[in-house]
Amino acid sequence: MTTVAVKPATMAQALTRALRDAMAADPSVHVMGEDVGTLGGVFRITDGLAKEFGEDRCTDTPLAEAGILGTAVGMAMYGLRPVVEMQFDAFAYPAFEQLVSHVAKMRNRTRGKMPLPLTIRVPYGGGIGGVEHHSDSSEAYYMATPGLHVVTPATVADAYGLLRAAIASDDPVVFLEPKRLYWSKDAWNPEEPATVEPIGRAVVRRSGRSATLITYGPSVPVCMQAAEAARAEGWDLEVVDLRSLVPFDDGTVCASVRRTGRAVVVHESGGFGGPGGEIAARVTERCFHHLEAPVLRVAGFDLPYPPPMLERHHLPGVDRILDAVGRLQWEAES
Amino acid sequence: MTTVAVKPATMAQALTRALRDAMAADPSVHVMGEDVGTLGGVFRITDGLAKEFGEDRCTDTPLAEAGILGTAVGMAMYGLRPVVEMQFDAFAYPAFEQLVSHVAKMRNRTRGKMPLPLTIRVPYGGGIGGVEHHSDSSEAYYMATPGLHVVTPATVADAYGLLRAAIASDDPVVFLEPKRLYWSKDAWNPEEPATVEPIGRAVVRRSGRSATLITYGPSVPVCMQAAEAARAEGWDLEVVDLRSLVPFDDGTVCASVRRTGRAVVVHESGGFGGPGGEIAARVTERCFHHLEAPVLRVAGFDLPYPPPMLERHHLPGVDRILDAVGRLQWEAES
Amino acid sequence: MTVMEQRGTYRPAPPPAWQPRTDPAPLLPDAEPYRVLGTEAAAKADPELLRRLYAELVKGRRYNAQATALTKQGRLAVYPSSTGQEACEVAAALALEERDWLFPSYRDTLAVVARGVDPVEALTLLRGDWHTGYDPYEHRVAPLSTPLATQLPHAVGLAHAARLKGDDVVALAMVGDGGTSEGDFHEALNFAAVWQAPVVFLVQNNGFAISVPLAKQTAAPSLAHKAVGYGMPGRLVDGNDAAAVHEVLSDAVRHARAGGGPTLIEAVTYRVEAHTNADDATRYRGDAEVETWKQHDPIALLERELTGRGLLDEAGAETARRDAETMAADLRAHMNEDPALDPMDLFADVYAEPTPQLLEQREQLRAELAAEAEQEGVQG
Amino acid sequence: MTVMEQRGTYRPAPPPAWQPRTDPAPLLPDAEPYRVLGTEAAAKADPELLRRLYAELVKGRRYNAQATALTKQGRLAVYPSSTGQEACEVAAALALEERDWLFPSYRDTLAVVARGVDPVEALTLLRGDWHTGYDPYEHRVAPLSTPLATQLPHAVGLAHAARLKGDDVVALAMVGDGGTSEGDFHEALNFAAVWQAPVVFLVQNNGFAISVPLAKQTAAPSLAHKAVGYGMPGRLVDGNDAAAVHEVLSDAVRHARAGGGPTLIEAVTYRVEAHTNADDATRYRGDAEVETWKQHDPIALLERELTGRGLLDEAGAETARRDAETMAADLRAHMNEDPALDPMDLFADVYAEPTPQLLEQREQLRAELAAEAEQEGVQG
Ligand SMILES: Cc1ncc(C[n+]2csc(CCOP(=O)(O)OP(=O)(O)O)c2C)c(N)n1
Ligand SMILES: Cc1ncc(C[n+]2csc(CCOP(=O)(O)OP(=O)(O)O)c2C)c(N)n1
Ligand SMILES: [Mg+2]
Ligand SMILES: [Mg+2]
Repeated sequence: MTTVAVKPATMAQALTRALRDAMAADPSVHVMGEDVGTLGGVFRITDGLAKEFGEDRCTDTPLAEAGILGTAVGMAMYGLRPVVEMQFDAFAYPAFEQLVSHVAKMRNRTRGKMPLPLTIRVPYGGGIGGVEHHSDSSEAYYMATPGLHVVTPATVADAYGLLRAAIASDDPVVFLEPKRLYWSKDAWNPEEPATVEPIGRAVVRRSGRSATLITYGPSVPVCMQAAEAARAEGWDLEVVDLRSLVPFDDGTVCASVRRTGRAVVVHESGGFGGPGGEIAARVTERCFHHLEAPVLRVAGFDLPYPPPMLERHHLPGVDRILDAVGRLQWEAES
Repeated sequence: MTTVAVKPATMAQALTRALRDAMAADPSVHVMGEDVGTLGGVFRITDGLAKEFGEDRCTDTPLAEAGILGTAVGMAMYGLRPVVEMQFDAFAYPAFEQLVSHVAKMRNRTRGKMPLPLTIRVPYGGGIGGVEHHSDSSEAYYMATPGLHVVTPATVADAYGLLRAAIASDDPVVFLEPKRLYWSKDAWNPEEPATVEPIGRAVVRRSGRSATLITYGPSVPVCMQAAEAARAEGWDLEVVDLRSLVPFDDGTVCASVRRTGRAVVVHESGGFGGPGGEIAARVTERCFHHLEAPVLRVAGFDLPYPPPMLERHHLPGVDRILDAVGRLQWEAES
Repeated sequence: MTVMEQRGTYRPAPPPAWQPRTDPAPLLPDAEPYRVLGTEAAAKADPELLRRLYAELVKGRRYNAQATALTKQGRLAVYPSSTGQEACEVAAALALEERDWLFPSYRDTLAVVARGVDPVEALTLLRGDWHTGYDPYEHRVAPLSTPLATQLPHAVGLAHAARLKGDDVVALAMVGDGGTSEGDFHEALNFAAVWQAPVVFLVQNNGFAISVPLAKQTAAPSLAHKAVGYGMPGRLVDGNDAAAVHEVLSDAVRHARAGGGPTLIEAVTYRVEAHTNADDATRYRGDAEVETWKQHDPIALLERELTGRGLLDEAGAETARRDAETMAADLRAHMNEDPALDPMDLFADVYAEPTPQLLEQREQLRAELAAEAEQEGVQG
Repeated sequence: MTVMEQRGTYRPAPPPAWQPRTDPAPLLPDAEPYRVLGTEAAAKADPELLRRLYAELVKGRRYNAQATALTKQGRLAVYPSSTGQEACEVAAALALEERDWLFPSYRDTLAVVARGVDPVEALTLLRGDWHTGYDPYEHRVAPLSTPLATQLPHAVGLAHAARLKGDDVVALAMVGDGGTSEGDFHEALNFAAVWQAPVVFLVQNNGFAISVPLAKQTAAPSLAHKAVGYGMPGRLVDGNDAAAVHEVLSDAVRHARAGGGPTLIEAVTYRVEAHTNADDATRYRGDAEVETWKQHDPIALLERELTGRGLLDEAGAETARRDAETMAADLRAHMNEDPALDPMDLFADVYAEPTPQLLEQREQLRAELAAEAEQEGVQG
């Protein structure tokens, strides 16, 4: 990978660029959703696309999520590659039947005759001071729906690479965008967007020997901070960014846990029935005899997402993560 | 508990009786859904209720699940206790937004001022030779939604007791009825329906010392069969019927696993992101040092529910369960 | 400007943005369902078309009877018969050009077959060996849709996509009276009208959604009256009058093809049989109603027209019946063969490439099947 | 009977089940939005009502301005202003009796306050200390609804339940033009009509759903034309004419109360401000359009009527303004106080009884907060 001089870009910019490059590269890519055209989306991710590619390629739809996803299914049936924007996570729920009963199943129903190359972009998670229904984390629903890929970037470069990969995929991809990282910046060269990440590979964001933090999306930066803070406690934490929840990269995750012998899964989605259960269970199945302690989970509480003034108590932060690390039965060591 | 002479009854009959008794006991209980009135429901669970209580108490609604659940919310707001029937599991998806954004949240949104005493009956699971969209298991979606209770009976007596408890609950309950057990029979005295089970308690259906099968709903009888068959292999299996997925009875489950030291979670819902992950993870968190082997999971495959002629390959059966039991690292014993 | 200064400057005007953008009058349906057979309009109908419709109706009814019989014999998991509704089924298929698309619901096997799909493949779903038995692209027929009304937005999206690509394609989407209550019906019609997509929506109002009669489904003057609320024309047609349904559908298809946008058509018909073989219709309706409708049978209606005009004699009717019998015998023969099943197919098309997790599960099943086979070998 | 024997017996008849059950004509809206101010109808309007409306409009506008200012000061998380739409907001509240229910959307804080809810509690959601700040049962006002159109079926269910219980209660549900595209709108209206529930649906067509203009939302002649498709009357009203909105709403409420069933009302109005403080309206609309609408301002319209008829003088207007200022000062004062927050409340009302799991989590948070406090104590 040859990288030239890079400058800081936001995740939002990288996503916009990914859409633009995908549309330029392939005339069958169509962007659609509420306010994605003239306005450029409420988060401005589709900014400029309607102007550059015309309203037929970047379309303001009527306000109806089942209709958006349902018509996108029809468009995909006819060979287009729709990229649908759901305005907020909770506003994707009206489209749930289309998603589960058609999007996820169509390839299988038709013995592969009718694949649906569809990308569903969903801004998810909290931490932006949103009022109710604006901060849900719904990845558990998508993970439990076979037939979908579920992908989520945590870095500016991945936002670009994974979104390109999602659009290029011949299968439906739920592309979860961590709202509160939209404005996160990173050194990234938008003029040379470099690699398109393959879907399904986790990455070790930070190497360490004491324990592994397994995480994704909005919780990746928090885990990185926790790993920094943990040094003071004498822990050298490894951080694995899953990037793809489906398919799940057992290889990378288990290699790390086998090395460290301890793991904490971190996400802001509710704990009970959340992604962490699956992750902890499968890591334990595969690495049982390498584990010095049970795989612990740090997650949002099991309650409706709190109002803005209380959300900081809900979101897993550095202290809560370190607290869990502290409960990894270090006594056994000594 | 004084029980008189009992005769066999089906789970369907017990459910009907529970609805009837609840309606007779409390005039605020209203049954509503597609075909629940004149027809008595496609599974005949509401048979006779419209005749006995009138169409205002047992109402054939227009064909629109979000409308059914949404109007039920309004009725509950006004002090009624609606009992909604979703015709099949997959046909509850159109109501997903109402369920997640309102039903599950209303009490919390209003600081307890506006509770929603709502029961949502959902026939779930496969094994009945249903064509596509008629055999989904969607409990993972409901488990991941804080604010809902999720309950599922496996016996005739529990069908009665838990449904009465669900209707009596001041919180919304998703009441999952295992379709293929509708016609299962059991000695039960419909004239003295006896105990209303409290929600949230698991029960040990069969005691054993070798390992624990943790299961619920349609998989309970399969696990009982597996436990019988296991005797030939020298295993004495304990079977725990969860009955309530939310709240989760950690006490009963963990007491069993601590006793046996080994556990397999069994359900027919897809494995990945399914209930088993949560269950395995929380058991492991709580019983790590009692475990001789990782908690294993036997579940449906991670694919859209198969067509009738292939479903038997998908559903966890006795062999697949015993196979998992066999992988519980018995070598360590010897 | 103070309140006082404003005095006298007051010139009322309507709210500035208000102009009705569409004249509602032409969008409203006629008060009576449109009919051709037995009216003067019948004289203008193409005899060839009428004969073709007749042959297809007879075949369709026979197909329904055969499929129902196969259900009783355990050869099909379930069959929702369209007996009594054959005029809608057949006209829907015949009103389309080959390049057009059909979006059927679970009751529309006849339309699927009339469109050219292999009669056995059309039954795969209901037999239960797979979900969709035919290649949707071969005859441009979407999978039979079970979740009600969900196929309607698909039709809109496909029609819209074709138009964007400059292709001359119309999509015809079928739905029942019950299905019109679903949100997806509403959203699909609205998208279609806003996009002026070349779609035709055909509602078969057969009086019932399983046990629920129309009166509990809607309070509207007619289902066709829903059209004006989307800004598209609504048409009401006698759904048992094959010539009328064909004409109204063809007009709507032409209209859509010419860039005129979508149309909503309500065909008034009746489900003569139970909802499916699993249903007991006596629980919710009397024989008298069914009998009344049998007097208005689509085949009889067309037969009378044809015979009255000397377009069909006993020999012609006999030929139609014989062709139908041949089809039925063929269907029976094929359906009595056990379908070839490979459990490994379960894993084949979940994704373009199976995930590592699915590969593991496939191996697990393979091992189980091998063990099973071995077991049987030992026992056998 | 063979084909031949049937000859001559053919007497065409319409399909037996067909009778239009409702006459569509009275359900259709007039071609022009109904208006009172500046027309002859104004003479019949109750002067007291007009003065009351005026005072409320002035207060409402001031409330919007104050809330918007509080947003800029960081005292509110977000505020969707209804400036320009005050006539709809106020009339909706005043058309109801105390025993009736209001189902507002997120933009309808003014209606909520006009109904009697404490102005500070009405802002709890938008301030961000809790989701719903008021007790819905105190003034019979449902929580402000964010997921679009989802409140409509609630209104139907509540009205239906009240009717079943024999209570004289009407529910008024508010929704935007964009919200009419959602499936829940369709399902709610259909249920209401089938059940003849005492509900009034008020659509504030303010021209936009965030950036999306009405023309991309619907192709209908008007949103009120959707009513006929459900078998309920549709009414079109000038949404900036407070007297007209009040009259049309009151008629519909009376109609519902009398057992006449639901009504759909489209009030044509305009969102003068951006969607919320977070929105930049210049990205999708020009000043000219906004200016045109400002010429049709609801307060100015009513003011002209009142002054023209000598019902309002400068002193009266001044009083209204002063009352509004008092309210605003009061609101400002209260909103500048930090709300009392207890993180433990997070766990209080998830269920009637917290689950064992939630109790564990509550203890975890309690310990964290204690540790935090200790930490601060050490540092402080
Ligand atoms: C979303 C959804 N809800 C419920 C069902 C169950 N169901 C199957 S057919 C049917 C009645 C459909 O009636 P209608 O639309 O009039 O079609 P018809 O059966 O009369 O052809 C129902 C309720 C379903 N298939 N999909
Ligand atoms: C189900 C759902 N989808 C999307 C949104 C995001 N959203 C909030 S307001 C809005 C526009 C609503 O427009 P309209 O109904 O006309 O009401 P207005 O804002 O004009 O009052 C959108 C898309 C939402 N709140 N709910
Ligand atoms: Mg029907
Ligand atoms: Mg609007």
